[in-house]
Amino acid sequence: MTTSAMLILDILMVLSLLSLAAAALATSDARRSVILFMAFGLVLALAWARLQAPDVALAEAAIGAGLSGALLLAAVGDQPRRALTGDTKPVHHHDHSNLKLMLEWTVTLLCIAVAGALAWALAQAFERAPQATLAQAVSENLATSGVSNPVTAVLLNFRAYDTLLELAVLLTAVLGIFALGPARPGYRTAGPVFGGLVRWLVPVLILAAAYLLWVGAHAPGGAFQAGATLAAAGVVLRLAGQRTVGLPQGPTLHLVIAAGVGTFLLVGLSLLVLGRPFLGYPPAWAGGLILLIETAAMLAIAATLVLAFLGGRPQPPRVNVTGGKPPAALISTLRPRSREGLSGADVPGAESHKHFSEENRQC
Amino acid sequence: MSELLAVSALALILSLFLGLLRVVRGPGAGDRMLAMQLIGTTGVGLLLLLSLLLDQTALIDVALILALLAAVAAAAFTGEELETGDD
Amino acid sequence: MIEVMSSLLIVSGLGFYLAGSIGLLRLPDLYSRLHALTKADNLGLGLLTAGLGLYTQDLLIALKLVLIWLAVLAASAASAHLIAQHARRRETQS
Amino acid sequence: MLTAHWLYGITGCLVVALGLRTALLHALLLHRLIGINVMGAGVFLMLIAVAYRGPGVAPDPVPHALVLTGIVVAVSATALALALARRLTAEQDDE
Repeated sequence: MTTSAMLILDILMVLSLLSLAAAALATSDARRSVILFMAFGLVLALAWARLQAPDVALAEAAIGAGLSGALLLAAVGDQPRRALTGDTKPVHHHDHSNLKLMLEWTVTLLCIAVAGALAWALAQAFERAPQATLAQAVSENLATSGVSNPVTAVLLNFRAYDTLLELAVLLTAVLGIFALGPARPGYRTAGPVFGGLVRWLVPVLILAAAYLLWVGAHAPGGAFQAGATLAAAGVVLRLAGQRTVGLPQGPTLHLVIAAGVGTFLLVGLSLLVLGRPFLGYPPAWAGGLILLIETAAMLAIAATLVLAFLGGRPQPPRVNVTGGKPPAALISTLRPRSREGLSGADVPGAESHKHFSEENRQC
Repeated sequence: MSELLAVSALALILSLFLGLLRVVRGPGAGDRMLAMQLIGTTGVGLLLLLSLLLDQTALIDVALILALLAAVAAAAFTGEELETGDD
Repeated sequence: MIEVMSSLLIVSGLGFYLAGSIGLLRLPDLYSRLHALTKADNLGLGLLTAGLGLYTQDLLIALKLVLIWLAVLAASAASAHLIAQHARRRETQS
Repeated sequence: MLTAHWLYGITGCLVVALGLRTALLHALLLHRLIGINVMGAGVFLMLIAVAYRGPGVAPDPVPHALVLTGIVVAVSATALALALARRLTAEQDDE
């Protein structure tokens, strides 16, 4: 009874995943596509839970079902008509319909071939999975790792190199976003209902982030999930019309962004000086060192994701009572700023729009 | 009792599937987002059931995060961005 | 006895869930769907968490379940309002 | 239950194909980005399916860790791509 119920549940879940992916990709309306993608992320989080991957489910619930949707929705709202519809490939021309059809078929066949190859690889993996030596190695060495959650042990001890490099990737992404120009203009000040929501949601999100960071040592959770949850608090503040969303300004912000990689490297190099291998924690210290690194990583990840939502270098809050400037002014300041690269967040002459009580305006 | 939990989980995913139909059908973005709220709450229920069924207490934490982030998604959908040419 | 109670609570919760989903599908427009969703859905989760809390007999887990229910209650009330307001604003504009 | 990992694994393969097709063919940048993200999700499904060992057995934590980092990297890469797209539009509008 239980097993057949689970089988039907699995089939329904797989069907929803496939149909949501197909629906999200089939529509040409950007907003619809994003909402369907968010639904896809939500069902994906349920699938991770079903496949006994609660760590991944936590990250997906925070990112797939929430943050990446917010990111994409902001991009859709950006410039409704032109922004993401501007580039047209030859594929799109009508006079080449024959060529287009041929190309479409070729690509479709290619994709089917890719799916076939992946299925073959999957079969190979399933054949060898039961004698996976890595899983054994993890469970054998878990006692010396300083934590009892095997996923955290892999991320921050056994494969700490990977995580260090991943944090470097995040740092690179945020530097790239910084180099591309100033942040989006921001949001209207929240109305009473939204304000009420923000008033309890933000503290609860921050608490949940702290909880996930702490619990990650012995149960599903950790720096990534905590960082994403903390970032959600920043995103909500931003949506409610706050400009700085609690991020520090200037050099402190740079310090926070680099905190993950920095702490990781510092710990690794100190161990090297003490005669241990790079990031080879002494078992007695491992728990403490992992918590230290995770705390720094959480802050860096949260700052990175919030900055990703801002979509550029945050503007110092400067009062400009005369109201904003025409769009040309904003765009023309894009260029010189980007050449300055990463010389600091306190760029002089940054145009800032301070908006007062925009609540009643229609857009 | 575990049979009841399994059948309940099945009922919930059916309910979720119905909600997904509304997400796919629309017609407006608001309708889709409303349906997203419903499948979010259904997902929370399903995670709670699965946590007992699979004996994984951590899934309760996942349910909490999902519940909180559903509100973030709704806020992201309704937040009115200031356009550059707005003022 | 407790098991029977919790089973009853869980099953009635499921009833509300299904009612909410069917309402979402069958009701004609966004505003009436709002109605079906917010009431049935929250009640559904409430009964479900009550049933599961009784079933686990673990105070800490039961507390967490109550917390989740409260969070969903507050969040879905606010987000339903926001979505309806958003839709209405779009309507009055065009 | 030996079928669950096959079910999700094959779904992963199909999802990769769907995402890849859109990433290659679609005319709009946002859709291509979503296609790439869907493709990533398909790969994650395959990895988690390989890690799954059936009910009551602890799954392999290594693919879980891989997917966890993958999710975070995917979202930050998407953010970078969106920032690039925004800048691109601003440049085009300027001309």
